[in-house]
Amino acid sequence: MTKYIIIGNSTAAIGAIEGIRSLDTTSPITLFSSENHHTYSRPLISYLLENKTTLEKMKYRDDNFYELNNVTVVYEKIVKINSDKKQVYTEANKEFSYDKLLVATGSRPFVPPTKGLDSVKKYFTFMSLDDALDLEKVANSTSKVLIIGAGLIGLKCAECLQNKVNKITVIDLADRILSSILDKDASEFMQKHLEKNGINFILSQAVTSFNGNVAQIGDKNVEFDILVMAVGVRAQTELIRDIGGTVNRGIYVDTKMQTSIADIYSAGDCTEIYDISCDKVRPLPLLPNAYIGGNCAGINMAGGEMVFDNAIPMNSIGLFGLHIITAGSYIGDIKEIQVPNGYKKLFYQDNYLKGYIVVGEIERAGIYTSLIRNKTPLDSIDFDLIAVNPTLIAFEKKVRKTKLGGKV
Amino acid sequence: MKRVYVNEEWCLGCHLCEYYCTFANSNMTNMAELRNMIIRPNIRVEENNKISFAVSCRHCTDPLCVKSCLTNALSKKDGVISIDKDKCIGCFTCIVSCPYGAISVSANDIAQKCELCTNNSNTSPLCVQKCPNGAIVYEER
Amino acid sequence: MQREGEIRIPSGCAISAIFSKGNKKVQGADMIKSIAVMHERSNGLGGGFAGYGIYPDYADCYAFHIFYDDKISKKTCEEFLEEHFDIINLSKIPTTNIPEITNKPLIWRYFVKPLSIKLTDSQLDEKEFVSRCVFRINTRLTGTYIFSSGKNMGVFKAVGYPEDVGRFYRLDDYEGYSFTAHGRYPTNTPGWWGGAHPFALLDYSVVHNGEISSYDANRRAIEMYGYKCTLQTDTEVITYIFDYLHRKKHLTLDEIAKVIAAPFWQTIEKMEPNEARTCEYLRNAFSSQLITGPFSIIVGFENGLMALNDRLKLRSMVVGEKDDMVYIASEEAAIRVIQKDLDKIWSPRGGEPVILLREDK
Amino acid sequence: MAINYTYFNYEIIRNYDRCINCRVCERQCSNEVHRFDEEHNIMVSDETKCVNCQRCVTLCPTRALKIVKTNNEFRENANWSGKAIYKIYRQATSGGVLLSSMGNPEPYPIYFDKMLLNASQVTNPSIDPLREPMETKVFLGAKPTEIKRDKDGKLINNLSPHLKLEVPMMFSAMSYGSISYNAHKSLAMAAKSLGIYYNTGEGGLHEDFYKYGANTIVQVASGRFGVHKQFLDSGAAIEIKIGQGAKPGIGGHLPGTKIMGDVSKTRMIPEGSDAISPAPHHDIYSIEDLRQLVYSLKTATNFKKPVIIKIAAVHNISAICSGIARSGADIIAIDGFRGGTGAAPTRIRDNVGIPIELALASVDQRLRDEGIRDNVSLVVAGSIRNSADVVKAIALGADAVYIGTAALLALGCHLCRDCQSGKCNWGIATQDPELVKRLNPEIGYKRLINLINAWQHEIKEMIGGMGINSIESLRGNRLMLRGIGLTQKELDILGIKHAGE
Repeated sequence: MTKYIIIGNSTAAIGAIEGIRSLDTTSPITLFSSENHHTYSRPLISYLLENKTTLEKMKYRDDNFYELNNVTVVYEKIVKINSDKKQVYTEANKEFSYDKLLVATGSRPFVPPTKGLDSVKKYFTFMSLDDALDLEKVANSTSKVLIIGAGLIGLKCAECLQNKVNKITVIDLADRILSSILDKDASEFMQKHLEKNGINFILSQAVTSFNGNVAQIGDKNVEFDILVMAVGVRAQTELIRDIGGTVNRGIYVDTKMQTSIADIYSAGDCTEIYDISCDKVRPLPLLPNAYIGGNCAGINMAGGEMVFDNAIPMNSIGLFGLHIITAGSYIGDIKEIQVPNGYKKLFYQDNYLKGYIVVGEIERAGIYTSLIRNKTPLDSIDFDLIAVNPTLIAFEKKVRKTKLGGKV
Repeated sequence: MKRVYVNEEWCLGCHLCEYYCTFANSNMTNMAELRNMIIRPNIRVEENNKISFAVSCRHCTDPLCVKSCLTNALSKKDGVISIDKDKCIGCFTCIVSCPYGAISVSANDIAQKCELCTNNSNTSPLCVQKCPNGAIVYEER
Repeated sequence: MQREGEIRIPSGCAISAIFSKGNKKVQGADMIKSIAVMHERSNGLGGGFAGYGIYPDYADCYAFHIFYDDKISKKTCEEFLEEHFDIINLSKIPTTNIPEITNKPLIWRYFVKPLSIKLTDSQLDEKEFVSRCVFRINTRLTGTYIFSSGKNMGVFKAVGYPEDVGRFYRLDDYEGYSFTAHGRYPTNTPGWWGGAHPFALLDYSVVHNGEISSYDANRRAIEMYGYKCTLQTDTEVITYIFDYLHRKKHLTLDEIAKVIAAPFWQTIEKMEPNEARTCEYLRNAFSSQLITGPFSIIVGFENGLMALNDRLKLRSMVVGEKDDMVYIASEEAAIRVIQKDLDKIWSPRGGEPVILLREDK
Repeated sequence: MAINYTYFNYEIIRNYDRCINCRVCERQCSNEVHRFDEEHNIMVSDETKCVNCQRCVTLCPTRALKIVKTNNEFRENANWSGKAIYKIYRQATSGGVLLSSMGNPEPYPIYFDKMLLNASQVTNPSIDPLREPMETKVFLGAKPTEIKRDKDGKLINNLSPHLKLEVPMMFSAMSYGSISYNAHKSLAMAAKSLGIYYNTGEGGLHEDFYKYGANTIVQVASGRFGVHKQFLDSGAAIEIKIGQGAKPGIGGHLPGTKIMGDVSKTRMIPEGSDAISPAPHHDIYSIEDLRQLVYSLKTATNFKKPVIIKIAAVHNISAICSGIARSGADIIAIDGFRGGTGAAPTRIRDNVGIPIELALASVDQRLRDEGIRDNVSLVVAGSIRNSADVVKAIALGADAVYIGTAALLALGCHLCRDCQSGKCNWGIATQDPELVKRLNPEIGYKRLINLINAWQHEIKEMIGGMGINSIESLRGNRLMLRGIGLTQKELDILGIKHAGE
């Protein structure tokens, strides 16, 4: 009998529960959620505003999930851990003890300190369900929206507000949109597409100051009714940092998702993790990694043997009907493929595929992902063929045989 | 568990599997209704200088697509990975993660994949039943 | 209507036999009594008997029983016999005229020995010489038919019910170590004396009940070995097969059973290897002598008797024993009527031969 | 040539209400009959190339296709049929010998269809194969002339080498080269699991198939292709092919285009060179020469293997067979004039030889008359089309039959009779790897097994009905046959009575 405590109620937490229950079906699991919602899928908040989904469908697991998995949910925030006593404490200073603990606190929006920000009546972030619901309340056909940050969050936000509001302007310090996942050409391609759909961009600039509902950007002023801060996110690492656990840009974890402190595991956006595509340790705040990491942590917490050692960045994002798929890192040599009303670039270095960007024709792109993830030597496949068109024929006969004739 | 396996040695590249798959997953009563239709099968034939074989979902033991699914639309029950069309919002994270390229975009812009004909009126995968040369089989391995 | 021999005549029947392993004598009268019980199994179109050990005084002569249509036939035949044989004795076969037996031919009996010059000229063994002469006569000389040609044995047959035939031939006057009897039920025939059973060649005589499906396969095979199936009856072909396997190929009686009523392959597979090899050999080497279809036969020969059913036992046949006497018949009643208390009575399985030999021999 | 006299036989009817442009017809037609017209987005066809192999019809998922005989006609002429005229045009254009394949298709009498079988009623019982054992095992080979016993009287096995068949059917000679690797493999696998034999034909034996040797008859023909010690030793029996029913009196010709890779290796001739088997064996100009070859082959294999002589049914067949039966051969295989082939001059295929039924009847009787029927077993071939043909052949006197065309049909052949083109769409009579792969032996051999099993069931039913429970009691049992609509002469030759007699 092991007492499990999980701090957090999102993807990594669910992954952990399913991991634990795959080995230990009886021991009690207590889960702490700072948000007062059944577990839901964060990336869906923009779809919610577009009415492409509903609160019901947004649920990341069915209503009876906790019950089925015998999980006690406590809708309270954990503020402190005592790793010697093996206890955690709520704001109300209630104590709960654990044998194995998972910290899956995720990340929070980063709001850069800007002059006069306090003069803005209300600004929004776009991370949580509550954020989205608040935003929905105020947005109307006359609203002028200013979004700070042309990253995934900012643009998804822009997309979902587009039909609801009067005007949307997105500003970013970088010289291009989606700078974290696209290279220059790709972002230009994408920018054109977004502009066609009525999004305005101000790039290579920042808000120098706010004055009420006016933002000063360089020498001109931009009025707005709604301000959305989508500059980026920061891992929530305090709980571990406070008790002296190793923390950099995120909580440090080994390949078993264990922190530097005994019996404490961590997974999801709050961690940093080894990215094999560029062999650097860095936060990879992406849902698939959160689940896989959480699941791996759960299995190890329950005494199983599991490692998560092939994490890479993976993104699939659709904006105004145009799909982008990217994975890995954009380093090494480039192979660019011309595709009709789309875009494709492969990045490879010393015989391995490192990353790729595909815009438009996204089908079967996962085959590229697997090349990166499995570190497939490019000279073992027909790279020219696969570059043009992701296909299994590019692999050697014997590999094909196991892929298609073997149990996988 | 029984899975669909293909043997390129016997694949004739006739593409019949694609048409039968489309038919199986349509609600047509007569295959001729495929006339003048762009088909979107869950099994696709790959061809390159005289090599050909069909590819469909391998129903992996450790399915990345299910783990990556944003909405829990993809799930695995008794070894069969199925998709809840109602939940899928077409983010296509599954497409990024599937190493076989076995998940594709449906007519209404969400993900679609082979469910071994458990989701239609056929008793076993129609592509297997109709393969003229036993290149596609449905068996335990 | 075609005469027997010009057309194949299938027929059902009744058969019966009495055999003495020891020195006890078997009476012709008993044989009649037994076959008479099975009256219903015949239809009056043929009956007959074979008796063994009935001519002790002429034991070393071939006893030819011959039907003649007329005097001319008799004359020609006797000329032939004179040429090839030394005729020790000749006489009419004694008969009693009775209303039940009509239009009888001339019935003569000759006790003969092959002329040694002729025999040496022919470069054949004695029996082969005799059998060839018999075939010559039966096939070449019209109006003449040798229906019995063995040593110290004789066949008595006619158109009629067997019991009447017995009376007609005064069978009560004969005694020997073995008798067989036959009542015939041909499905279509004008009925001809020669066509009645037993059918005999040399000392082999066969009574048979059944209709064999392998007939033409057997016939065409046996005719290749110099036999002529002039009557086209099962009994005839069975007799020749028996003669071929026993006299010419020297197979043991047991081996003969394994040929004509061969064990099924599924049975052979279960046998111990040596026996299985023998059976496979016999089935391979003599595949054309396999007899299929229903039959129960009793084959008489010098000092012995063999009864056999087809391998599916599609015809009835029971065997009873009392001391050193053995009784065989289509129906048990036919045995009980002449021997009330039996030591033992049983029904042989299909293909399982009953082989009887005289002890002192 | 100014005028194209091409006169095509077929019309392809495509039901456009059903055609879904899946293009399977196009992809599967090696004759390039079908084509997708991008511009108008429809399938079109060029009928002149169609050989009516039915591949497209069979695979069309919506049954949108059918192939019909064209009703385009020359002016009516009872003497000069359209076919006759067309052939003239062809030869006037090509100057060549007309070639065709498979068996004689002309409307000569089929005697099997003029014979009826017997069944038991009342006087003896028919036997139910579902309840009683019903035996179909046969041995092929000479029967011993005398019985030998050891000192303690036990029988000595003095049987000459023989073949043991679980059913009286074998797959007749079809060479690797004339048919594909996969076709050969299917036959080999089927023969093995059925406990019967298949025949290499004159093409040697592919190294992969030596493992089926126990069920293989290796053939030695006039070209001696692929013949060597190991080849002879590998088989269960050796067949000397003198002639074949489809082309009696002439040799074989496998075009160089089919002599590629393994085929050339197996035949032991250079790639691309035509494989031409001479008309006669040039070491057999008379019966005594045959005897020599029989004994050289027997010596070469230590008298361990039965030798089969295969000949075409020709006019004086029974005299020839009586000679062969005295030549030391163990089995005679007679191939009737309907026998198939991979390629034969049309005029020869359609005009030379005699029907197998008559040949068999007279040979069997002749050998019996001469008392030498036991010297040999008789195997007959040349269009055994169903189990009833098998029963009739055995009742006439055959020990077993060879089936060729029927086996190919089981493998998918549709008798388009265009084998000589090498473009067989069914992967049978071709060496093109793309076409060969269309025949998956795993499927093919099961279909062959099904066919033989089905025939075996039917044979059991038929002989059971006759009251026979072992096939050897049927052999030569001509009373089980009656003729229908035959002349007295035909009846005499067949040695059977007319129905009603």
